[in-house]
Amino acid sequence: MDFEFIIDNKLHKISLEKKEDCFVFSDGEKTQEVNIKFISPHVISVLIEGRSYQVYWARDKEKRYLSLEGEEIVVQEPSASPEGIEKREEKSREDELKVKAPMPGKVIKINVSENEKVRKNQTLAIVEAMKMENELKSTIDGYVKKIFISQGELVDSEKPLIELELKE
Amino acid sequence: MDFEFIIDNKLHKISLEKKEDCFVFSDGEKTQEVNIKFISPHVISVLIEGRSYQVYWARDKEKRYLSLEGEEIVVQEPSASPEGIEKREEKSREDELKVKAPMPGKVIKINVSENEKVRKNQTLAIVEAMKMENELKSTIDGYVKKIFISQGELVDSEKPLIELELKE
Amino acid sequence: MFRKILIANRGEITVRIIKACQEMGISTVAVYSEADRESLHVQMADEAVCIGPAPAIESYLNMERIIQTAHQMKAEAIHPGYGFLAENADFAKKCEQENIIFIGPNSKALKLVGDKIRSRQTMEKAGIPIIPGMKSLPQDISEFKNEAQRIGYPVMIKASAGGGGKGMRIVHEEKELNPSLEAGMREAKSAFGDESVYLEKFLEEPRHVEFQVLADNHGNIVHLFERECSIQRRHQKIVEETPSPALEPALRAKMGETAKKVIEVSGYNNAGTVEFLLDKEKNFYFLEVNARLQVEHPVTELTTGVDLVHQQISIASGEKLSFSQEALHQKGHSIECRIYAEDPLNNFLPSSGKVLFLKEPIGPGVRHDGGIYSGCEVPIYYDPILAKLIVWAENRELARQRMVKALEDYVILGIKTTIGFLKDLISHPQYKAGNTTTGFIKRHFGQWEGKKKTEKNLEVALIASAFESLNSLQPRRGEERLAREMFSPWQSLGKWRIGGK
Amino acid sequence: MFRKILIANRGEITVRIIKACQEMGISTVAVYSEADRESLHVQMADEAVCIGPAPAIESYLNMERIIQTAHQMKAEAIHPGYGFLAENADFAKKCEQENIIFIGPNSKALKLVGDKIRSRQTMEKAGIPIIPGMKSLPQDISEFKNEAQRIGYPVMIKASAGGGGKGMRIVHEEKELNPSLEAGMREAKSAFGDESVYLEKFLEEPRHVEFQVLADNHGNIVHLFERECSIQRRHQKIVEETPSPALEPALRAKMGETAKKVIEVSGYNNAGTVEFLLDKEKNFYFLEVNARLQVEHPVTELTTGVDLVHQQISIASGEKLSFSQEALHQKGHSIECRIYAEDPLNNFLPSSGKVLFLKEPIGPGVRHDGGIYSGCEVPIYYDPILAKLIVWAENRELARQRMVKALEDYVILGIKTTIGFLKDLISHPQYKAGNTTTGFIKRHFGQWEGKKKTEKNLEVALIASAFESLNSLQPRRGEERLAREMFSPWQSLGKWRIGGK
Repeated sequence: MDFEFIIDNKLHKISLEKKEDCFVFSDGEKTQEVNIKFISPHVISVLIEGRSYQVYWARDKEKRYLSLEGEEIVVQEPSASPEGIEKREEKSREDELKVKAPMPGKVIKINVSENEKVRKNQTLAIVEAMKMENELKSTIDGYVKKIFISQGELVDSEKPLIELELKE
Repeated sequence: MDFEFIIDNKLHKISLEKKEDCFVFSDGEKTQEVNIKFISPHVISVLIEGRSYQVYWARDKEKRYLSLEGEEIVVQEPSASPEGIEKREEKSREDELKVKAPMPGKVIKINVSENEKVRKNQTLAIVEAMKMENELKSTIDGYVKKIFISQGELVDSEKPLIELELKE
Repeated sequence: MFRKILIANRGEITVRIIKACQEMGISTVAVYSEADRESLHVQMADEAVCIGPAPAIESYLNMERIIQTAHQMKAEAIHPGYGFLAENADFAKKCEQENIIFIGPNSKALKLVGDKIRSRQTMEKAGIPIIPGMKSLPQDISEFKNEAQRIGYPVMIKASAGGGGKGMRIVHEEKELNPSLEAGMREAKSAFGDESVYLEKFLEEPRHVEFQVLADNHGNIVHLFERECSIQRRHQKIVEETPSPALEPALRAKMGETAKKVIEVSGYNNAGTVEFLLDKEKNFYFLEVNARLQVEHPVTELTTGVDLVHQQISIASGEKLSFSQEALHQKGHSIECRIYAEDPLNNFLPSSGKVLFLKEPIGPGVRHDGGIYSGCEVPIYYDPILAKLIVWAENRELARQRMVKALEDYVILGIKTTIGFLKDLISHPQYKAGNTTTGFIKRHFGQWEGKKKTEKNLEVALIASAFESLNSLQPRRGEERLAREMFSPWQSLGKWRIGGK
Repeated sequence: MFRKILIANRGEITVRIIKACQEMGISTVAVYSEADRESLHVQMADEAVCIGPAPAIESYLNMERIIQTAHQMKAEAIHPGYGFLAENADFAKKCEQENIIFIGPNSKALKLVGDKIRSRQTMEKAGIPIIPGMKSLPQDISEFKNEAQRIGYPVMIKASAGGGGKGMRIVHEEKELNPSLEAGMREAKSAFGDESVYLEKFLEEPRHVEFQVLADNHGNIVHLFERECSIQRRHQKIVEETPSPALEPALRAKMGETAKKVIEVSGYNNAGTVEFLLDKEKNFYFLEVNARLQVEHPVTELTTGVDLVHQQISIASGEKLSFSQEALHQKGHSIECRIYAEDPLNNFLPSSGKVLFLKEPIGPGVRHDGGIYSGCEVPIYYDPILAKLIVWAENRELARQRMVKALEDYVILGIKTTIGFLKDLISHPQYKAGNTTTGFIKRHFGQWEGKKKTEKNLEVALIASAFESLNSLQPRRGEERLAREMFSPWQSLGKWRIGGK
């Protein structure tokens, strides 16, 4: 069966087929036999040419978190994200103008007001989480278009808190 | 909801009902509120009158294995065993005449033959598992009625290996 | 000895204290906020009482409620852990008034050492070397400006009431002074409920060397040698070790005696830590007393064989120290790494959420003091420390290698942690060489971008993902049964075959 | 130093050795039988090769196959662990011939100490005290009868080729002699591939005290003090500790020197253990040399700070011992409990099957050397040891309390284990008092029936079962979705509400 996975924004196309007691893996260039077992719900054991890999994995929504040999690898499926990778990149340029909280927390200070002129790296607001203050900084030279939050509000990391506008 | 459980061959009838944020437990004599949470698939946290219990549990067929405060408790449901408790006790007297392997293993020696007279505690056969020899001993003074096994055979712990007969 | 102790804290330190109590045959009462019903400390304690909503100020910092709970549960003593109320002299005093034993120093000593300004005055008077800086708490914001000019930039803003890097700011030039003061005061207020800050001369790249001290209620004081805690980020220690690569026996003895003098002068009892800065010329300056059990206490335990929590409890119950200074020796080497829920690739932003899977490293010479489990939620409300990984080995290099391996064996999936960063740090040639100063992170890890993934690991990740997809695709044609079986612990997952075989 | 080592074993000891290799930067090759594809050692090693079917004789005892695998994988050395080929002089010799380093003694010394009869002769000649008994291997079954009469009943039948209680039988009167010989020989054959047995005088209730020794390839020999292993069942050690409550410094020194002499006389190198019996009058008798890493080696590691597996590997690679006898000291106290898959309530019958859930105890001073995980299968083919729980504390009583607590924290569900039995044993007043002899179990635990369950725990078990039933009943009306969610790690199980809320 063919699979597509995204790791670090790079698309990988591979295939894995069952063959008797083992599996056959191909990445388009080379093909090899691998021995794979579910060891327990969060552990997969992979043997390739005698090499033994213990893969820990867990899933959160569309993301697979894997850990092997002390290295963490996040694997996503292209179908899981509504847009393709290219589209997402376009979108991220748009997103740049929307300032989001880096993590869920509490807004403890808003340093700007709507329509105010801002410089790149200027502090727009301060969000506190886990007792650490984190400054939200402007990504551009421009203007504050809209402020969606108020001081003391608990915010998530998904929604934009402040929207910016490029200087014309 | 009412429940029946068997622990150490004793039947317990209890009820547990959801009530707002907690549960109400009754064993027929007393009734009390308890706070219960699934902490992870194998851990249940129980708070009763401020006392905190961390209950580890797992299931194997009809048996629930629980561990709390370092004590292991096996809980069964009456419906899970085809006969009631009393019937099972009757049956166990019958079972006494059927000699079973105490654990899965390999028959390495059979010391008796069919129709042979045996004394209580006489060694009937030897089964090896995990490098330990275990002697199967006669539970009665009587005769060997039937031998179901042969030397070298791998045996399970469920089926009778030798059947005995009481001396008349 | 006590029959029952309430622990006014959460997380790994509460778990650590509960274990010590269990070994000593003492019952434990956990308190928890509404966000912590499912926390490990609640499950492990003998009794557990909810003391309020998630924000610490309404729960773990709620003195009245905690004292009332201690009375209600008939706890004879309160162990405050670290952070929260641990260095709050008012709380210690309230306990004394309410006839509850506070497992820590007496409130008078706590008040003295907790007031960084007053303690600096006291120490200077006693002939203990201190860093140039403010000797009284400023009345006016302009005093900061004058003092900074007097001692010269860079200067350090520090919270008078606390430690742990909270409220600290380095100021390199005058125009940074006001915003840094504001932020420092806000943080201090939020962390300790007291916004007082003061200024000190900022020493360039010193080592941070502290001495663990135990003082019983009968005037006996011993030190348990040093811990070097120079590896810091945002003035927060992240790696600690003992012995310090920088100390020779003579200097160690001298600093140890100075630490004992600090404790004596302060009228301090129970466990405490005397912090020093050590400059390049090996001059040392008294910094402050940390009047609590330290996060990094395990490295001292592993090298001296003394259980500091047992000692804290014994001392609080009135027992005399059972050993003298001469009986104490350092053996081998110990290193601790603090595991934080932070994203090292994104400016160390805190990372809350669900720990989807945890595998704690275990093995000879490896200790893991943790407050988490597979499936737990890491709330946004509290300090992002998840656990501490501590190793011991015969010498520093063996301990270092063991730590590298233990970090590699450590799996936390679902939230960002500092594990990968720490592995690189411990593997760094300058760490290996023992060249550790407070500037270490900035100098060597200012631009850390993580390791490039190896090709082979990428390939195995793809294979495992495809394998797992094959299995999760199966359910689309028989989904319910298979999903149920996968969950069912009584299914032999290991023997589970793919492809309908 | 080696680049790559093959470990010819399975279970906890293989995991232990892999960890040591990883710390030392050495690659590891695991070998496994068809029953062990999913075993922990296969997952942890860098490379893993299947060497045959489940029965040990066709896999873990298959010398040719193992040596061939070492060549194929380019391993320079083989670590045999304990059991299997660890004390097989033929195997050691084959390794020598094949230019593979056997991590253990040279084959000549191994042959000598492995032959219990010849080593008794050698030791007697060298003036080492030995127990009365056979000095040559009997040619005829009647010799056993004569020898038993000469030294007087009770006598002990012992396997010439092995240790670990396998093949051992105590014979109290003549009519028991023949059946016991038969059983002993069968067990010896099955365990070591050699049915030779011999007789020794059986001492009543002695203590079993052994000394750990290290000898490099350059003639340097040190001992690392004693381990007391008196608590035995079926001649199998189950609890070990150090220091022994029975030794005074002078006796310890004398026995230690004797142990070194045994090693010297045998021309022995690498790690070994010299076993003694100590009678009530504190006379000691040489018993045998265990020519391998012992199951109980961790208690020595925790009290001396020396990593014995590291030492084994260093010595095998030709390095000199880096410390002298004078540099070695015992610190604190350590106890080990062996965790077996056996049912203490049913005559300690082995219990194979699936470990449905495992929670390893962790905490300060607690070490767990295990070969199992949640979900693993315990096969019927091999020794029933699952893991070892080891604690260290400042003194014996603190270590004992820590062990009791660690055993309480230890959860293995699904198969029978000795955990509950061990907890009662460690809690016994006579164990607390240090009155440990080889008759301890028979005397105090002959009729062990387990503890009566406390009423409260029964009640909580019922509540938890009912709660779990409520949850598993839910699926009857929506079974698939819920079962799937329960398995799904990304579902917030913690926040999961009951009753459709």
